[in-house]
Amino acid sequence: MSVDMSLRIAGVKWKNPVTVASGTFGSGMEFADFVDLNTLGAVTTKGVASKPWAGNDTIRVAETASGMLNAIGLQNPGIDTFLERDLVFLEKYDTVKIVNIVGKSIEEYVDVAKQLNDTSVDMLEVNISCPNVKEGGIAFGQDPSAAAEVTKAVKEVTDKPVIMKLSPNVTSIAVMAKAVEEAGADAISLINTLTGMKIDINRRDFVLANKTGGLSGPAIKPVAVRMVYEASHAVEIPVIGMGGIASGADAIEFLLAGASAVSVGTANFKNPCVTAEIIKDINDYLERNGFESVRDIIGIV
Amino acid sequence: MSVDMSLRIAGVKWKNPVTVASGTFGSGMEFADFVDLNTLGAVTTKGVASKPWAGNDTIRVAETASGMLNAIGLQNPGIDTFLERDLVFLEKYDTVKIVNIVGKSIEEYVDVAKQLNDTSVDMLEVNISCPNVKEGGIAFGQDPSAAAEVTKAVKEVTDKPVIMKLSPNVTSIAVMAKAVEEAGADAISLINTLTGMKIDINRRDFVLANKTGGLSGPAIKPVAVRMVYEASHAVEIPVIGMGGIASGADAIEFLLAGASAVSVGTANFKNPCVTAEIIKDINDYLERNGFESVRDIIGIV
Amino acid sequence: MIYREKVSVIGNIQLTDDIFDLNVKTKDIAKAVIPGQFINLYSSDESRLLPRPISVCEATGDTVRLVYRVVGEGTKEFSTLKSGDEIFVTGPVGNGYDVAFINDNFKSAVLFGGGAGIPPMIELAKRLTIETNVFLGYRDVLFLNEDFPESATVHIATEDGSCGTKGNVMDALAQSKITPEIICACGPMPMLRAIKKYAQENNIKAYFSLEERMACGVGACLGCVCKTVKTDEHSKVENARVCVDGPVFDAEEVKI
Amino acid sequence: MIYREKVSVIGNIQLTDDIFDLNVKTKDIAKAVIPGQFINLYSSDESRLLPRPISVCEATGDTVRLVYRVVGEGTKEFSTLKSGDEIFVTGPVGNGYDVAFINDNFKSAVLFGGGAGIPPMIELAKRLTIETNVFLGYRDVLFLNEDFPESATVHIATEDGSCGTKGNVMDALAQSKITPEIICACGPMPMLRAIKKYAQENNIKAYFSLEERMACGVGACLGCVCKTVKTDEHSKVENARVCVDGPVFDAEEVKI
Ligand SMILES: Cc1cc2nc3c(=O)[nH]c(=O)nc-3n(C[C@H](O)[C@H](O)[C@H](O)COP(=O)(O)OP(=O)(O)OC[C@H]3O[C@@H](n4cnc5c(N)ncnc54)[C@H](O)[C@@H]3O)c2cc1C
Ligand SMILES: Cc1cc2nc3c(=O)[nH]c(=O)nc-3n(C[C@H](O)[C@H](O)[C@H](O)COP(=O)(O)OP(=O)(O)OC[C@H]3O[C@@H](n4cnc5c(N)ncnc54)[C@H](O)[C@@H]3O)c2cc1C
Ligand SMILES: Cc1cc2nc3c(=O)[nH]c(=O)nc-3n(C[C@H](O)[C@H](O)[C@H](O)COP(=O)(O)O)c2cc1C
Ligand SMILES: Cc1cc2nc3c(=O)[nH]c(=O)nc-3n(C[C@H](O)[C@H](O)[C@H](O)COP(=O)(O)O)c2cc1C
Ligand code: FES
Ligand code: FES
Repeated sequence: MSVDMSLRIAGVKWKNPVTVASGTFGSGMEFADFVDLNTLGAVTTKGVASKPWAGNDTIRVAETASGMLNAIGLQNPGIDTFLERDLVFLEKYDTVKIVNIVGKSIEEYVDVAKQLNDTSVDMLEVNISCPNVKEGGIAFGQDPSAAAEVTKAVKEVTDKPVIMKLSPNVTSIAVMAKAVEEAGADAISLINTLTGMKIDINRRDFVLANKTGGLSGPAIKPVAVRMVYEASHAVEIPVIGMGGIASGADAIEFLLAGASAVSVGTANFKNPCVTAEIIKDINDYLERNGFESVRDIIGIV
Repeated sequence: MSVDMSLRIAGVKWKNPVTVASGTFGSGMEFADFVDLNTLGAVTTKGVASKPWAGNDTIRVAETASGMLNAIGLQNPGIDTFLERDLVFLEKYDTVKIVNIVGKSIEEYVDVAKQLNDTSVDMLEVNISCPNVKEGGIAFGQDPSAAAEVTKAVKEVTDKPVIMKLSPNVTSIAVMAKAVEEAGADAISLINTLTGMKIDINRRDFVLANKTGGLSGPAIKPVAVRMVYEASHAVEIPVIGMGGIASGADAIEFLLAGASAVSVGTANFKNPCVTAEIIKDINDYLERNGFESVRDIIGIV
Repeated sequence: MIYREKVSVIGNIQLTDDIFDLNVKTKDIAKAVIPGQFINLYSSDESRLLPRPISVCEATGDTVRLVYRVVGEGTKEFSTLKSGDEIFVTGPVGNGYDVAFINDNFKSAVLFGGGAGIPPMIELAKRLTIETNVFLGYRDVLFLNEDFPESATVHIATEDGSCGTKGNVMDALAQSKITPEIICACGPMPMLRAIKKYAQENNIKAYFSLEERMACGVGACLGCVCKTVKTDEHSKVENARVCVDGPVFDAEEVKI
Repeated sequence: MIYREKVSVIGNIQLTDDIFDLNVKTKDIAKAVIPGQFINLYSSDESRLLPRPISVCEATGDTVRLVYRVVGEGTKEFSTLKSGDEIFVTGPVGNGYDVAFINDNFKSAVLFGGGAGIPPMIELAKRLTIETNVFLGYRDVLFLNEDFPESATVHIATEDGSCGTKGNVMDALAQSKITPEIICACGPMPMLRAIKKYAQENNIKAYFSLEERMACGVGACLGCVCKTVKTDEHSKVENARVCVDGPVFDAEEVKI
C-alpha cells in the first residue's frame, strides 16, 4: 500500500476516509465479529441523549426497493451508560471516535456536549436531522436559523470539533450548509434519511408504528451525491458524505463529488464486513489510477 | 368485473384511476404495441412547449439502484406538431387526454394553455417541477408564490381543469400544495423527480451531460407515498399520485395514502405492458377485499 | 461469535405447498448452534437489503437445516435455490434455549410449535435428555412431525381436525392430560399469548421465541425490540433486542 | 411491431474472456428481424430497471443469436444464464439496414465491424446477395470471424498484430486495396468517425449503427438521441432517437 489514505477533518487525523453512519453500527461492539475496528478511519456512534430514550413502538424498520425505512426514534441508553460502557469499549481501538448527539431542546444538546468534553471522544456529530422524533431532530434541521442556533450553542460549550449533520428534506441544502458554517460548524455530514412512508395494503395501515420513517440505502445515493456536491461547493468546511454507500465505487463517487470522508450505513446490514472491503477498494482504485493520496481525488469532478 | 373502477377527477370522468407519468410514455403512440390505450384511465403526454425544444445533450439517462436519472431537458416538438400529430392520434382512443405543459416563462405556459383550449384535450397538467431545464421548470416549483402565480395565469386562460405538478425537492410539500390550491388549481399531481447526480468514477466526470438529473423509479416510492399522504391531507382538491409505481400493490398503496388516481412512469421502461397488469391487479384487490368501488379505498389509512 | 459465511446449498426440497426445507453446508456456524438461535439469510437480489432471519431447525456436523414458509419475495427467492448454489448468511445469532439448565432442573419438558414456529423445536428436542412432549399446531397439512427424535412424544393439533386434535396446541395439551413442568414455545403471537397465560396461571416456567422485523440482525440497529417488564440491562430502557437478547425470552420478562 | 416475450435460453456459451454467445427461442421476434435491429434484454434483478440493447447477430427460424461483451452488472448477469432459463425481451427494435436497397443498387458492399460491433454484421452478410467484403477489428482475441457466410470474404485487423493486419479496420481496408461502393459499419465511435471521414472524402454511401444510453428502448422517452444534420421529421429538432429512428443511420445525416 504505497497510497496515502490518511487525511485531516477539522484538524483530526483519520487513517482513512471511511467511517460508519450513526445508528447503523451501534457503538461498534456489535460489529466487532465482522470488522477489525482498528481498520476504520473513524467510528461514529448511535445518537446519544442526556437520558435514556425508549424510542418508538415497533414495527420500526421496513424494507423498500434498494432501501429501507427506519423509525427507531433514537432509542439510546443515555450519556452515562455511553461513557461507562460504550466509550470504554471504543477506547481499546486505534480509531477516531465520533459521538452523534441528540436532544429534544437546545439545552439537551448542550448538556450532552458538555459531558463529552473531558473525555477521549475526538469529534461530535450533532444530529439535527432525525425525522423520527416529535421534538428536536429534524425541526432544527429544516430551518437555517434554528440549525445555526444549535450549532452556536454546542460550539460554545465544547472544545471538540463539531460536525453538523444535515437533513436532505429541504429545498436548498446549500442554504443549510452555509447557515451552520457561519454559526461555527467545523464540518458537516450529510445526508440523513429522506422522510418516507410505507403502507401495508393487506392490513390497510402504515407499516411503521410511527407512520413515517427515514429512507436510507442505495436507493437514495443519487440524491446524496447531488447534495454532497452542492454543499461542498457552498462551504469551505469539510463534508462527510453518506447515503447509500455500499461499495468502494460508491465511496469514490462521493469523494469525487466533494466529500472529504464517507460514512457507510445501511450497507452494513446487507454485508456486515462491507466497510473493510470499501477501504481496500478505495486503496486499489487510487493505486490503479496513479494517485498518491486519497486527498487528490476529493472534489475533482 | 363487478367492481366500479371509475371516478371523477376535477369533474372529468376516468374509467379507472390509472394514467401514465408524463415523459415516460411519449404521446402513447410508442406504447400502442404493448397496451391497448383504451384500457387506460387517462393518457398523460410528454411536456409540450410553445415551440420545439431540443433538450439537453446526451448522456441523458442513467440507471441507479432501483431507479434511474433522466435529464432529457424537455425535448418536445412544440404545440403545433402536438396538435397536428399527437392529439389526432390520441383522439382515436376512448381515454382521458391530459397534456403536460411546460414553459420557460409564465407567458409560455399561458401560450400553450391557450392553444389547447379549443381542442379535445380533457385536462392540463402544468409541469412546474422539471429539474432538468435552466429556466422555468423547478424554479416555479420550489417557491409557493411563484407556483401560485403560474397556476393563476394558466387558470385565467383555460376552461380545462388544471392539474399542478409539484416537485418533491422542497422542505414542505403541504405548503406547495396549499399554495396552488388557493391559486385555483383543480388538482395536483406528485411527485416529479428528486434531483440527483451520478458520477462515473473511471472517467471522473458526471454521467449525465447536464450533471444533475431527476431520480425516478421504485427507489423513490417511499418518499412519494409520504408526500401524497401529506399533500392529500393538506388540500381538498384531488391528488394524482406517482413515483415508483410498478405493480398493482404499489398503486393501491398510493390510493390508500390519499391519491385519487395514480400515474405509472419509469416502470413502463422495465415492462411496457405494466399498466394493463396494474389495472387488473387493482380490480382483483378490490374484489378480493369486498370493495364495491375504487373510491372506497382512497385515503383510508 | 457470529460468523459471516458464503454457504453452499446441499438441498432445498418442498415439504408442503409453501414450506421448504433447505440444507446448507457451513464452515463454523453449524458447530456453534444453540437450539433457538437463528441464521440470517441474505437475498442475492440487489434490491433487497435486509437479512431474513430463519431459525435453525437442525445442526448436524457442518450442515444447518432451515425450514421456512414462503410468505414474500425473499423466501420466494430462497425457494428457487438449487443444490450447489451459494448464499451469504450470518449466524448463529441470538440467545437460544438453555438446554443444560432445562436438563438439569426438570424431569420433563413440554415443547410447543405452531406453523413456521415448529422448526426450532426439532434441534431443541434432540438435545433434551429429559422426558419430552411436543405439541405441534397446524392449519391443515402436516410437516416436520415425523422428524422429531424418538425420545420425544409428538402430539398434533390441526385447525380443520384433519389430524390429531381439532383445534390448537392448547386443546391438544388439554386432551393429553399432561401437566408441563417447563414450557418452550415458538409460533404465532396468539399461541404465545395463550401459553403465557396458561403458564402464569399454573405457575409454570415458560420460554418462548419472539419474532420482530429486523434490519441489522446482529444487535446494532435497535430495529427489533420487544417491550420488557424491567429495565433492560443493555438498553437501559424497557426494550430488549429480539435478535441478540432474544429470540428466546423468559415469558415473565417480556410484554407480548 | 415490437413484441414483448419471455424467451427461453437455448444456450449461452463463452467465446472469449468477456464475449458470450446467447441463443434464445422466440415466438414472433426472430421472424420479424431486419439486420441491424436489436433486442432489449431485461434484468431479472429488481434493482436494475433499464433494458440492455443487444444487436441481433443472427435470426434463424425462431432462434435469435445475441453476442455480447460483459461490461457491467447487466451483461454479467446475462453471462450466467443457462439453457432453460427464461428472460424477458422486447424486439426487434429499430431501423435496420435496407438490404433490398443495397442488393438492388450496388454490385459489392463493404462491412466493418469493430469489437462488440461485429455481431450485427453476420445477419447482414447472410442477407446480402452481392459481393461482400467484411473487415473485422479486434484488440487481440478473435471471435465470430468464422461465423460469416461463405459468400463473404473476411479480412481481419488486430491492434496487437497477432492476426491479420496490425492496426485497425481502415488499415486492413488499405491493405486489401478494395474500394467500397457502399459501406455498412458498427463499432466504437473512433472507428465510425474514421469511416465517415473516409466515406465523405471518397464520396461513398455509408450506413452505420450508433449506440446511446437508453431508458425505454422503444422510442418514447427521448433518452437516446443523436444529433442530426437536418431537423428530424419526428422530433422537429435536430435530434433523432437512436432506438427507433436508428440504430442504423445514413452517415451523412447524423453528427458524430
Ligand atoms: C428470530 C426469527 C426466526 C424465524 N424463523 C423462521 C423459521 O424458522 N421459518 C420460517 O418460515 N420463518 C421464520 N421467521 C420468519 C421469517 O423471518 C419471515 O417469514 C421472512 O423474513 C419473510 O421474508 P420475505 O422476504 O419472504 O417476506 P417479505 O414480507 O417480503 O419481507 C419484507 C421484510 O419483512 C421482514 N419480515 C417479514 N415477515 C417477517 C416475520 N414474520 N418476522 C420477521 N421479519 C419479517 C423480512 O425479513 C423483510 O425484511 C423467523 C423470524 C424471526 C424474527
Ligand atoms: C443499439 C445497440 C446495440 C448494441 N449491441 C450490442 C451487441 O450486440 N453486443 C454487445 O456486446 N453490446 C452491444 N451494445 C452495448 C450494450 O447495450 C451494453 O454493453 C450493455 O447495455 C451494458 O450493460 P451492463 O449492465 O453490462 O453495463 P452497465 O454499465 O452496468 O450498464 C448501466 C446502464 O448503462 C447502459 N449502457 C452501458 N453501456 C452501454 C452502451 N455501450 N450502449 C448503450 N447502453 C449502455 C446499460 O444498458 C444500463 O442501462 C449495444 C448497444 C446499443 C445501443
Ligand atoms: C437504523 C438506522 C438508524 C439510524 N440512526 C441514526 C442516529 O441515531 N443518528 C443519526 O444522525 N443518523 C441516524 N441514521 C441515519 C444514518 O446515519 C445515515 O445518515 C443514513 O442512513 C443514510 O446513510 P445510508 O444510506 O448509508 O444508511 C440512522 C439510519 C438507520 C438506517
Ligand atoms: C424519462 C423521463 C422523462 C420525464 N419527462 C417529464 C415531463 O416531460 N414532464 C413532467 O411533468 N414529468 C416528467 N417526468 C417525471 C415523471 O412524469 C414522474 O413524475 C416521475 O418519473 C416519477 O414517477 P415514476 O417513478 O413512476 O417514474 C419524466 C420522467 C422520466 C423518467
Ligand atoms: S435487528 Fe438490529 S438490533 Fe436486532
Ligand atoms: S430509449 Fe427511449 S426513446 Fe430511445
